[in-house]
Amino acid sequence: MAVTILFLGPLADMAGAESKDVEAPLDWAGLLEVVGSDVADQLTQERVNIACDGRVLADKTALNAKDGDEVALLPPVSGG
Amino acid sequence: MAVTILFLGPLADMAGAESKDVEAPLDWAGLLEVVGSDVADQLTQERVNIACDGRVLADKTALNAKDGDEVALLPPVSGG
Amino acid sequence: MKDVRLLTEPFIPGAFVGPFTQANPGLGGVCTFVGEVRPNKDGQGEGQGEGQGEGQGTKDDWGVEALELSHYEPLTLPGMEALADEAIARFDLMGLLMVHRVGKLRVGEPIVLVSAAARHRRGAIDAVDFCMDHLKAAAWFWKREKRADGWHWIEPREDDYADLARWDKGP
Amino acid sequence: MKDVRLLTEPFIPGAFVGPFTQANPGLGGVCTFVGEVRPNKDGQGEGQGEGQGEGQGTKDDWGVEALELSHYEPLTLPGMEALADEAIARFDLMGLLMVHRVGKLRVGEPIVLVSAAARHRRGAIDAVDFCMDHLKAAAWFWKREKRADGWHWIEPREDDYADLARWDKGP
Repeated sequence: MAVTILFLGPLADMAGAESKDVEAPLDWAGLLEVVGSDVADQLTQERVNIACDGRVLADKTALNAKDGDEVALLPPVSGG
Repeated sequence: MAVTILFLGPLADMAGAESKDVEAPLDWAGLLEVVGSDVADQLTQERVNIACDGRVLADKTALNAKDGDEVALLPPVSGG
Repeated sequence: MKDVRLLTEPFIPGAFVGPFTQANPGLGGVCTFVGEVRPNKDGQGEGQGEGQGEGQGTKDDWGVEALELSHYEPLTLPGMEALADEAIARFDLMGLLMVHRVGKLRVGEPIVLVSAAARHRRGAIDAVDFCMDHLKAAAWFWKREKRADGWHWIEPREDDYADLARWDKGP
Repeated sequence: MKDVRLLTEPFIPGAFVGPFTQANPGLGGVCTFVGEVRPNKDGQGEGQGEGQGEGQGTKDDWGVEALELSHYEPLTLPGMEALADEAIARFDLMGLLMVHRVGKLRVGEPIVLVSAAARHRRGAIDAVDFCMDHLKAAAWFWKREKRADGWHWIEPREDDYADLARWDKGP
């Protein structure tokens, strides 16, 4: 197994994919390396959140994804 | 013809009637005389309005109803 | 489009709101409020609900059996029309629907319906809020409710006057 | 009663609101907001309406052909449930209905429906206002719209964030 990175909303366009599987474990530095510079730039912005295993991280730089985890990259939302 | 006084809402209970025909013309002093003391007490309160001929009077003491006019006594409202 | 009505018979809100929404193509949002005759007595000592008076003392805790709304023909509908015009202008509405019952109503029957269609949600929601506050405490209706001990006239609560005052424009 | 749904197919608001109202006997009032996909371009240079972005520059004046709403399954529905719980507690609601579309939507289709039943009108109206502000700028949805030149992602406007901030409780 591996870690699946999900690109939500506009990040999918930026990444050129909706998801990407990478080797576990995956931390913040590792994430920034594998997502490409455009997405990495977004991730460093405060308004972009990260969820790991279905939970939004209070501190995204504390990311520590293990085998089988899904890491969702969550840009600013717009509903309604 | 005459002046018809209409008692709206709780004023009808107080007056014991929904309307009353009186001789024209009818002014403020005349109105207070013919409606009975309970209704007269109400009329002197600011929150009770008077309409003459379908228009609410800005100054009810300026009432000057002529033959055929309808004088509506309007207590505090409650809709919705 | 503006649609203002006084009804003497029970109505089904959806039968008005559906066609109203259809009649305003291109809208961004529709906000609707429906007030119904409450059976009273919410079990929490909070007094009465919409369409009835509140805070009138212990008799409020008695069950409501019926409600009667009276109005004054020459003023009531023209007043509602003027209120609708004001709301349309103030909140930049595409359409406004305003329906009010008069006569005798039973518990559970709708008393009032206000529906506002606008390009933006803020206008639609605020318009409904504005119209309800005015219908409640500044439109030509008088209502009384029948409880076990007979009919009681209902006046607006202090809260209703306070709600109304929110819309006063500054000097 | 609480009823929170994510729908992938078009829905008719009245088909939800009617049964919801029936399911809350004894209510004083029901407030409902329905947001629809606007064709854009209100002819007054005001930008976009509900369900779409506003103030994103001149391309906003182009007609909208379709809207697509995406979400993130593990967060979106639980987030809506939590929002509903918060609204029910905060505004003392008897019931709350919250329906949100995902997937591709055409112009005129409902995107979102919030309906609140309460004993008092203020609670019902404020709850709808509260839920809409949060669904708009603090729920897990992403939306893009198709215009003549292709798809464009939409972010909340500054106004949406300002609307949301109204509900912050003091320290």
